[in-house]
Amino acid sequence: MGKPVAIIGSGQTHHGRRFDVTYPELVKEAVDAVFENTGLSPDDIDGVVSGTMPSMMEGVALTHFYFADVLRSVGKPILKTETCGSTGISLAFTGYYWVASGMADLILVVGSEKMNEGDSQATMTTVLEPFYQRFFISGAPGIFSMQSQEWSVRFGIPEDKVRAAATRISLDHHNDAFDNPYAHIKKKLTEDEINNARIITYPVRLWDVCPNSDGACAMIFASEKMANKIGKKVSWVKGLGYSGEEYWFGDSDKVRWQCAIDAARQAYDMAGIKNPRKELDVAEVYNPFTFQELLFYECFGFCDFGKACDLTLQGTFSREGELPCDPSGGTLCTNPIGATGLNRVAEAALQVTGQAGDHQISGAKMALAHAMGGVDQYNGVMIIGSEK
Amino acid sequence: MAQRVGIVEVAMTPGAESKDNFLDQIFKVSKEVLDKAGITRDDVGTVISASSDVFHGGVSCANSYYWDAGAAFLKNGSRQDGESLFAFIYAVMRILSGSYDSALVLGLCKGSENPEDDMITHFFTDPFYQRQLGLNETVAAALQKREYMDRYGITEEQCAGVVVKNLENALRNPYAHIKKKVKIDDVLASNVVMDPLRSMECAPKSEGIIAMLLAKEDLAKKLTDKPVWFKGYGSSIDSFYLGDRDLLEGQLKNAAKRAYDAAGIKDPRKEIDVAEVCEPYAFQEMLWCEDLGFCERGEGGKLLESGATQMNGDIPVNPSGGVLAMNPYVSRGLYRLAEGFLQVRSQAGERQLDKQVNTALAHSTHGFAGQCHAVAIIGS
Amino acid sequence: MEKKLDYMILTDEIAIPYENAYGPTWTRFFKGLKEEIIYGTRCPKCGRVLVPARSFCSRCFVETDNWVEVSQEGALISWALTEYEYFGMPTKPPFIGALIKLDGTDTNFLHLIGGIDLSDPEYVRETVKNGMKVKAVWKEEKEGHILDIKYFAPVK
Amino acid sequence: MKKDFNTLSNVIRLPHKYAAGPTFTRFYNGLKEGKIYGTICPSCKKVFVPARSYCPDCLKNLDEWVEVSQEGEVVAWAYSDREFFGMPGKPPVVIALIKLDGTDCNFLHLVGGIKMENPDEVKSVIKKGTRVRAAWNDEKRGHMLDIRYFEPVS
Repeated sequence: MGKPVAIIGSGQTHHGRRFDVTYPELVKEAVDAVFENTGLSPDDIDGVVSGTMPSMMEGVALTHFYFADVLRSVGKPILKTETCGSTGISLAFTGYYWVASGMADLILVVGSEKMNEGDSQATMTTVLEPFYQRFFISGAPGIFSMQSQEWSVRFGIPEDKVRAAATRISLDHHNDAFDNPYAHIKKKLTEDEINNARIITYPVRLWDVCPNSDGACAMIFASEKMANKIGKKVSWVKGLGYSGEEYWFGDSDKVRWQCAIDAARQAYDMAGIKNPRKELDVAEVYNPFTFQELLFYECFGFCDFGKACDLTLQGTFSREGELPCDPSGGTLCTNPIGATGLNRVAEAALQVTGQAGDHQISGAKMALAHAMGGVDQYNGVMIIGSEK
Repeated sequence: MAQRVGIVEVAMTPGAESKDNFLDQIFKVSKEVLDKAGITRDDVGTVISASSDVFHGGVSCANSYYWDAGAAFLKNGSRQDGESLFAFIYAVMRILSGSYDSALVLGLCKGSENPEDDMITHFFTDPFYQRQLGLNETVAAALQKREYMDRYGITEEQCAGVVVKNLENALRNPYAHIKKKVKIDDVLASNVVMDPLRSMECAPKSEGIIAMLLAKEDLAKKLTDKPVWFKGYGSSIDSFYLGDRDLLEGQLKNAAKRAYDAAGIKDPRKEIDVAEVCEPYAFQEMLWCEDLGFCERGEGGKLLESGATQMNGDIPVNPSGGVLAMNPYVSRGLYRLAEGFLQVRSQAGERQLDKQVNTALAHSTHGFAGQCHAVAIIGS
Repeated sequence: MEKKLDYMILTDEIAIPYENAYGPTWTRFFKGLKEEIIYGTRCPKCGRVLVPARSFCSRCFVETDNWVEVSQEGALISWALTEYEYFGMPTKPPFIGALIKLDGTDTNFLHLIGGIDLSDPEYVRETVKNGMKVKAVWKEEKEGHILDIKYFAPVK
Repeated sequence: MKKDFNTLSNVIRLPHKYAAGPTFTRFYNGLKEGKIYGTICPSCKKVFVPARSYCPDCLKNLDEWVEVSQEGEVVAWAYSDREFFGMPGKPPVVIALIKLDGTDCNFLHLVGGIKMENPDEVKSVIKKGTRVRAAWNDEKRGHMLDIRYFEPVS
């Protein structure tokens, strides 16, 4: 394996409808924050990785041009990573490999999205080619609805139990978001409000769905040498895994979802994790939809297939549970797509260094970060630990 | 010490419009490179592609579209946006990290499905300022050329000379898109697109689907008796607003220095045997040659006139015909690298240089007037 | 609470025209639809029948040039009822997007479920069940388009 | 573009709402009043136009505003007499980089107010260093083209 790679720190913007700043100014907030939080200077940085989701969501293509100045990248090497919804975690991967290859000591990684400047579902429709799939999938909710519907029927989980578990997740995360200073949607909800909310694509209802957020996240990855030199409490990349499937939605099984299973397995193998529910202290699962979070618990081996609803209702994955998931409120409350996966990594790093503030899981030493993308097509998992 | 990274094989499409659909082309090229190397899809470690949504037939998150056509089913992969040399270096990083033994690198751009590049590059602008003034890459290049002529006395004839040289070379390249013998007068008589740029000084819009297989040293040696080794890489990016930059003192010098340092090159003119330079606008080849250290600042025109950059010169530039003969926007960096690879392997057919080629340079640029540059050095 | 801001917002609509090549594979598939035929291709290695027809098997990574006419009936694998509308939506709600395993094929075909009243979600939920048999219903006027099949309707 | 084989027309339409934020809002408001605003970097003291919230060199936040000169000289220019996508107005057009007096970057805008039909004639009037001055539209809406163009100072 490559050289050890440390995470020095992160910077997140406040998320929301950020019509108070231009897109580059939003990115600058995250970049300024990571330098402030780490005490490093842009001059220290060897290279920059930039990324957003589909270029045209905000009407500007190849955004690394637009952001060159605010990324502090002028005169530096740059890479531009873009993998749809999983862009954020793919950015972290790029930062990791750049350092692990020995070609750099300090890499700045920045993900961003200003979704409110565009129309996310209109953009997402263009992810589907115009010959075949575009006509049948109503943006992201359509895909996820089919997936969760197939999942619950396959395992014979009664509809009201699935609804109850999804509601529990929605309730928990919307509460969790109050403790995350960067979160977008902070709302006190009742079970009734969630259960009876407007249908988006049946069975997905309004509070099962993530918002459109504007925000950015910046992180700094470092070689061991540099981490030692900086001498602060850092976290370490312990494992990573990523896998992708066919573009045609009907070609692979989205219930026993191989690319999600594989991504987690690769990361666990590298990190030496045998029993994830025991060995992980916290997981930042990419959960744009409540139902999908349940499915990920199973694909990631947090529990057996068909059991996620039971365990969720028992509180296994709540803040005080055995394996707290998304104590930040997760993607469900904050979703600036190109930054979302990186937010997961940043949150995992905050947890294992004890810097997560009001949503700190006490004593967390090993955390999982995850993101998903494409037409239910690929998953990326990163394991972050407190020790090298 | 980590193992070296070698290029094992390459497969690519010609630049002219194909009747195949995009996915079928991607499958064919990916399959071809694996077949050439004598391996199957199962043997591929990781797949890194380069594409760009706006250059991708109107399909966003383009990597979703071709994930499986590009041999990546249930593989760990990623995508670089806009520049295929980014994908190359990212694949090199993954191998150097020790995580993978081999990597498939893809550069994907089916120009025939896209509107004119100028329409697409117009969307590189910010909506508040430069977009309202109609900026696109051709406008930016025209401004750059004007400054180049004003400051260093570069002539229209010299610019046309680049076109004549490169299109002459392209006649011997089966992959080239534009195949036409032209004279200086033809170029000077071609219609003005954006004064001072004439149409023949501007690159066409081409298809270019290219796959390159990389492997770590021991595997590369097993898969081919002629691996070509990765020696060095550098990239650099400039400020966004055109008016904040000196258009003639860009970032290529920085990028080249990084690549030369990594490859241990002290005197590029002497040590590099062939250079493939990305020149979507003819004058840029001369300007970039200066930045690459083949001559002094302002001497690019004289370098061309000296014949040094001809096929039989001491520093041949663009034996493939370059981007003027074939311009698949996102893929063009990998096409430059592929030509360098074929030259080092003595497999460049009719356009093979007479001399022994040990070290090749591949350059690529994207963005207004060369906002971003990347340089890769490979050798035997 | 969102603060009321006095800053300007610039509105704009972008339209970029692309022309996508059908190539021989889509051309033949859509020609089939014009004739009320749904084509798949069989992988010579794993033997799976892939629909819609395509030129390669992404798993075995070999060419699939064995074209087969597939059944127009199959079983419903999964579905989603779409109730919301957004800018540029190609199919107007309400509609049911669905995965259908056509008899004798090995992938799920993505299309619409129709022929039932979609106005009441509860009724839809009672009526549309995974595993139920559905059958292609064709348009009168066919133009070589994926929607030449109007939808798949439950088989009584 | 007619082709000799089948293609499917695929027009991507996307709506956008771009947030101008305080800086561009103030700059556009300046244009409405016939003023061109820049901002000054507290660190390198450079004057940037259009006004912006950060210095591209030092990345310092910029909040010192200055009304800049409406005169300057041409640095580089490009001429087109054919229509192209995104073109400001109708051809012929001259797009130019202009160094406004007292500023430290080049301002991208148009040059006009001269006979434009014949490129050679344009060349005889517009050169590197030609002095130009902003000419404004009567109706201003807070847009770059409130300045109609920069015209040679006679």
